[in-house]
Amino acid sequence: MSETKIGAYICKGCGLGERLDCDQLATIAEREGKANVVKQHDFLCNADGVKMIQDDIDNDGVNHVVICACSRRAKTEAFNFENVAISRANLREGVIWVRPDAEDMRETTQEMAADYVRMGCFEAKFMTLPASEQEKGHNNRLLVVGGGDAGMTAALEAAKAGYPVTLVEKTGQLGGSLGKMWKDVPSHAPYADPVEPDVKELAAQIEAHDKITVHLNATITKTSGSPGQFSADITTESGGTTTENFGAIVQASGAKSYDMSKLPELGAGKSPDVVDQMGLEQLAMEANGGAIKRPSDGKEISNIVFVQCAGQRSTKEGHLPYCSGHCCLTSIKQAMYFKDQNPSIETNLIYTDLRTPGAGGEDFYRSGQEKGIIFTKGIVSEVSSSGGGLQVKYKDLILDEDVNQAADLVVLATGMVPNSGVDIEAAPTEAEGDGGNGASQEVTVESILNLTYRQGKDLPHLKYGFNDSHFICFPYETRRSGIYTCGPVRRPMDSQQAREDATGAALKAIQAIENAKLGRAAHPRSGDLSYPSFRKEGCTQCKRCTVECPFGAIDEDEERYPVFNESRCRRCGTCMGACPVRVISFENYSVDTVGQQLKNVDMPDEFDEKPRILVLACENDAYPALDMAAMQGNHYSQWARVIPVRCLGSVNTIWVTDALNAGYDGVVLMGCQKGDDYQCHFVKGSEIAHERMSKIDDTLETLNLEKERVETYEVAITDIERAPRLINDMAAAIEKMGMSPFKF
Amino acid sequence: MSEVIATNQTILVVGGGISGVTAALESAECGKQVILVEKNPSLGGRVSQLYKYFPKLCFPSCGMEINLRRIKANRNLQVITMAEVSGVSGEAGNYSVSLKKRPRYVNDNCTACGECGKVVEAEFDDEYNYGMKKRKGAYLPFNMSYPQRYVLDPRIIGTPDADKAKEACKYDAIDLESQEEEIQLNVGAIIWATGWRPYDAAKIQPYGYDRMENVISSVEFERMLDPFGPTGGKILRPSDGKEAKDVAFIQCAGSRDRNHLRHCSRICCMATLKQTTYLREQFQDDFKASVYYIDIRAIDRLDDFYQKVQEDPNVTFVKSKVANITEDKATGNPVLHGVDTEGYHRYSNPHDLCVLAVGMEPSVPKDAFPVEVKINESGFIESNGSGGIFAAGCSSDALDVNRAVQSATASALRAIQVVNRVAGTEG
Amino acid sequence: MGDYNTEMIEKYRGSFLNEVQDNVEEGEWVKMCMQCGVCSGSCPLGPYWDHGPQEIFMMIRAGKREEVLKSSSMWMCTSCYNCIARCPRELPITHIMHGLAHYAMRLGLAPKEQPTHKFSLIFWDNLVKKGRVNELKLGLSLYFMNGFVEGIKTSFKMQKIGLGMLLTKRLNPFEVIKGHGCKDTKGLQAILAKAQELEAARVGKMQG
Amino acid sequence: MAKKSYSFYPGCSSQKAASASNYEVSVKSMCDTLDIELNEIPDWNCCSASIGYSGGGELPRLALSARNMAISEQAHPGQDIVATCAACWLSTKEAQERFNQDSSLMAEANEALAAAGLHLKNDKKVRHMVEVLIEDFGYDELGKHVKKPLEGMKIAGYVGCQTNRPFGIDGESFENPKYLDKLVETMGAEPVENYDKKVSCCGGALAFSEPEKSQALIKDIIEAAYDGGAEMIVTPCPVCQMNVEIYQDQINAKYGTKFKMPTVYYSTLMSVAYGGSKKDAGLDGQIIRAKKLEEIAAK
Repeated sequence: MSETKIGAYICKGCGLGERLDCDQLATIAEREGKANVVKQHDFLCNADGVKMIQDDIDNDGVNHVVICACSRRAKTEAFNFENVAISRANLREGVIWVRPDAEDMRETTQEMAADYVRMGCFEAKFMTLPASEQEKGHNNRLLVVGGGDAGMTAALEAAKAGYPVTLVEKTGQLGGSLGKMWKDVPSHAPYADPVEPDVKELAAQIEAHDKITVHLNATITKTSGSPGQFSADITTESGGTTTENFGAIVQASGAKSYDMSKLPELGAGKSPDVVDQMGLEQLAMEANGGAIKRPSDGKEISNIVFVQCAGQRSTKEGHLPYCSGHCCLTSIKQAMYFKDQNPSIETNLIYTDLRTPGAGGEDFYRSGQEKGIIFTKGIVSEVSSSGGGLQVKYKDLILDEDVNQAADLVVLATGMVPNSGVDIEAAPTEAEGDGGNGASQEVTVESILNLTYRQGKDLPHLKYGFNDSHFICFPYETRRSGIYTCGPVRRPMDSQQAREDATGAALKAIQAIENAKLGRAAHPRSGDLSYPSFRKEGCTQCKRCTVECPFGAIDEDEERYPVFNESRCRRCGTCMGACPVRVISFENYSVDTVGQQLKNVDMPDEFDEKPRILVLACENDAYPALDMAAMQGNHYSQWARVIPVRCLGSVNTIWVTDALNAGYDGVVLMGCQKGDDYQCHFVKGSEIAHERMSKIDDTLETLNLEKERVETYEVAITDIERAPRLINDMAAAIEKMGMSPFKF
Repeated sequence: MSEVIATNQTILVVGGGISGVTAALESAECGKQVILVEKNPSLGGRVSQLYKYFPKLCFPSCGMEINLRRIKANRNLQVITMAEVSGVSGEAGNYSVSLKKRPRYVNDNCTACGECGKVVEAEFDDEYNYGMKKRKGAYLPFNMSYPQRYVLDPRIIGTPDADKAKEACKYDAIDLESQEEEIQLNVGAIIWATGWRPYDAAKIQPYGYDRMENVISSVEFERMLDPFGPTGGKILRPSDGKEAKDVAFIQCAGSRDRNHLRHCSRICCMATLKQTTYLREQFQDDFKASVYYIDIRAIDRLDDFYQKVQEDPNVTFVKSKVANITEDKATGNPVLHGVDTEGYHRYSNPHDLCVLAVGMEPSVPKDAFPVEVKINESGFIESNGSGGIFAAGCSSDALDVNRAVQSATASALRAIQVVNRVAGTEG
Repeated sequence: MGDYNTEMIEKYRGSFLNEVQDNVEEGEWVKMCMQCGVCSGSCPLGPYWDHGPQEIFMMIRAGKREEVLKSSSMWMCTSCYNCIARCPRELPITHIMHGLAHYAMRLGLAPKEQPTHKFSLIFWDNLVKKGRVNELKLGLSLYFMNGFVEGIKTSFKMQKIGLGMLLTKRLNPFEVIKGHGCKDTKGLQAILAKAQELEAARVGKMQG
Repeated sequence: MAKKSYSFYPGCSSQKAASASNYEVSVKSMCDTLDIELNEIPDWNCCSASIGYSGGGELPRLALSARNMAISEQAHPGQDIVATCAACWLSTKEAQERFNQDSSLMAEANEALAAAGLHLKNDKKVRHMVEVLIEDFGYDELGKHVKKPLEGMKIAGYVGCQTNRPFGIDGESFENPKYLDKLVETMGAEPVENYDKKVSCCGGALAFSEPEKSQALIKDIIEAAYDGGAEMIVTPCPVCQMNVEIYQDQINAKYGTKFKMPTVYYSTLMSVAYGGSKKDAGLDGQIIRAKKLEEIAAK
């Protein structure tokens, strides 16, 4: 890019002209901000104003634009110039809307505006236009791991969109769990009877599809690379390994049935006539449409009890704390196997909450009732065999009495356990430790993907071993860019949901491929072309960046230097915040773009009694909250200087120490909620920042400053009244503590 | 919104709620041309009227901010607000669509400075607050409205208020002459994401929503928690503005009921469990919540949220469909009558406030759908994959936000399959 | 009647639900109940039922034959139709209750001393005889249905009302002798006889 | 308006010298004013109300209604069946519905009817008198005939059960039907707004067999009327009328109340408002005299 030419444009609209001395601001932009072109406009965002700027870009070589007008969140489309670095000095929401329009306030309000103009100019000066030059991955083949209902659907849907797919299935055939079922729950009206599972149909389509390659009896023994350029070793049972390249990966490794031998009280293992749902499917398969016979003696079955939530929704040791979602519908379906065969067979389904949601669910429930399935709200305490039959002991919650019912067969709805591979975040001790039923299977888990990533072999688990996203609004958020999970490995679900989920995951995989081609970041900074670069000379191989990256985007080379995988990077800047020697930066967001802003705030000397408060606010939550406070006319201290940051995780403690050294009287950091229900959209950023800041006290001590001068808060986007209050609290605290001695 | 560029490789998304916005963004971020049509003046839809999401108790506006940033940053995506689909013809890969666009009377010169709102006097029921509050005749629908542009209520057009607004605007952003527009589009695929509306609680006669002030709907309860909402964020009962600390929640209010909605609306149980946490948030230990239910449907991982609420000693669960509600004339308390079916115990319980967990009614024009699609008895579109029209979110089934977004993402791929076929980009 | 009962027990060994489906008016609806309890909660005499409709439905599924058929609950139905109006599953509950009462009566299990049971029988006989209800006879027989002494007491209690009705010509003492009625009582009785026969046959068919 | 003719099913209680004979008297005078011709179904029989179920099974009970409908079809072709008694209307309308739903039931009914040489086509509308007034005339038309507006009277419209559930009148809500209030208003009186026992049950036939339980219900109904400031209750149903009117002394004795609430039929009000005499309106049939109405009638 040619030499930097800064154009600063000052808007006089929305009352800026009346409230501020714009000529003075122009002078500041020119003299202090070193802007090469400075212009004022009555109404900068209208066609004429925008044209004025575009002309300077086209004819005058302006390549760094400073918009001194409203918040970066407003009029974004109007000020969206291509191929130039843009910074926004927020004079409206950041200054005149948060300050009273009073004569005696004019001076401080003007100072605020002046500082933002300076800050804007220096931010722009130290920005370079992101030109994603890293060598991009162009591979557009999908790897789908798992050949069950979800995996097959993902493969087919992607192929239908024109993308080649390699499908890897561990067993000898496609179909997964659903393939082992006699019938499926209907996914379209009428929701009345069990239907043929679609797996055979899907398998046939897959075999017929020229874009899909299938590897049976195969697993993934090594995965490396990044979106657009993954490389995976596919190893077959026989031991042969082929290495293939992929653009993106969909993990549909499914779930297994809960180990019912943990439920002896419910007769599991004690009698062959106590089966789990998959066990019943097997009996149905064997009966092949004929009467289902009793395992123990092949006798006709005339009386079946279905026990819902067996070992589920329970905090008991070794039980599943969650609900597996599909079991109610599945048991109804299975009871229908019998009722459709012979209506006189008694089927009693014992439940605590019958969970058949949606349009289809409730219809299917009604259909079950029409077929004569008996539904009993109750809790089963014991299943025992007695004289050739079974005895089910349960409490009928409606009739409020204990019941002993004889049964030929008992079906336990035991739920599912995800095949999510190694829990890379579990403390290794835990894995073996607590010698418990729960952990026992974790000891022997094999990895699904065998990632070569610095942070571990598999995708991080969210909860209960499921690979789900933590975000309500973004169910496909992944902490391993380009790798998406779907189906029961993600969350307990039935086949209909799994197919829908798989289709979504395929879309995200395709999107990752398209993004990689252009070097674009994925959500939440969609389209961001910048990427982190680092000065190897300065690096001390401290590994903080590789450890802290919430997305495991950074590996290490032989010499322990970080290796950035750009297309895995989500541009949150946590690495930048982590780096003690400040060698990591982005073109348009760096230690300097922020550092220079806070350095170039005009710092009055101690006796002016004009403190300065540096506010570093998360651009997605705290900053909008302050904007909306401004829209609502909530005022805050004229001493505040607010700088939006990509994520609090990107805040390098050097900024705080620099600020304090430069004479700021207080620093307020605003990030998102951390902890289990974290709201940080870069997952760990806020948490890491809080961690770092907890250590800042030492720094303050060495400077011997009160530690109240630095505060770190969790601020939500809805804290429209609270966010300004936090700033004012700091102003008040400073008033008590007095000015910082570090002013020159 | 003068010229709209669209080809038979364009994807049209109908509905600007979280499902529509997601479908539009996911397609656009795959490099597709997308047009997003919303009938209201702002994107955001139903979720923008919620206080928190279950089970994380995080704020919908947080996700909306991210999505708005994605929209602003994406050049493949055009947003058209205040417009509705009036006709569709053609087939997959080649639909011609006509839109009716209502006048906003405010052009994109608007800087949202708010001067017009200050001078206009006329006030109307605020749709965003389900009419629990008034708003000006010139208004920004809500804090995070996108586009961030004011709207003039058509009812002030031709009144002095309209002229006042026009005078107040320094940027001549107000155009009182603007008329309804007809927009013709050619698109390849259509994603239908028109979402849902809360079931009309007044139709559930035994609960007297239309006769008793202190019987409200669950969506109205959500609005109470908004600091800028009708009660300034306080849980107050309508009759006397007194704090409602003893609140009854009635599940399946209109759902799972052949007299109303035959389907289970899925979200209501979790929504109620979530709302009990609002009470604890506001009154700490000084509250009582009673949940009257048939089955608590806290599906899959969400069940642990149910378990957490069950541990709250101030929340009780009664397995009972409330028979009817009467009003205690003296106190204004709604009195719930029914039978706790677990052991058959009859009750007549007075509460400060009763919240009806109203069901989800799909906003799908069942009998007037512009083109042939399969709609099931409950009014949801059963997108069978054929053709070029795909339902997303709550047009396809009663879904929570998370599932609606999954469904929207899936629908994006289905639409892309169609336009890719058109583009012949296979292979 | 008693033997009919044992016959039924034989036929439906184990499944009271099936027995109800086959033999009770609208009985096939019982299995559709989802135990929400809105019926029990809506019943004006609810507090006097040993078991509300929803509970009765669960008892039927649980095979509590005696308890259900011998209970006085169904006889508490005032036919107000609240339950039908509110049932989310559209069960014709009022009719099922009448049906159960009738079936209990046929099996000889209905509580002998249950006043509504008696009144209902008297009412039916009363109308079958003449095709129309003769209120005075109905009233008198009603007062005496609990035996003579009780009857005297009741009629004394009701005397004032009776008198009022008399004075306002809403009760005619001569009815005891003359009274209302259809002309074609023969025809009517023939119709009812045939209907009874057909119903019995239908029930038989279902069992066979 | 031209004369309107209907096939009329009076029902047992409306017979001469029966409990609701005064109802039929007032209906007659109301119909004269409105030029309604009521042709009584020849030799009609009892509907078994909702109480015959112990002795009579489903089919026999349906057969009773079938006979009435069949005779009506013969005698009054093309005329809707109109009942003034709620129970009669309900039983007949329900029978009609069951026959429509279940053709085998219909066949059986006809087999039974055949025993008396009758046959049912089931092609008639079965209506309550109130439906006729509202649907075939409408409140405005009904208002036109008012000669003596019932000014200054406040009346509680007690709808009760069987004209309301399960079918309802004029598509109104089960919980808060307004048609009686509208009729009251049309006749120039003031209805009691939100009369909260409007659709509560009076015990129906159980007033005989379970007097204490029923009277407890009746007490609430009357009390609520007083609370609403009513000086009179109006109803569309003979059983309601009787139960609410005749037990007031016993209730007073038991609960120490001082009830003396006249309870009349909508037709009583209309007959008086239309200028009918005390006798025309069947007011002499009131056990608790409706003095205010008598005064107006005497004017």
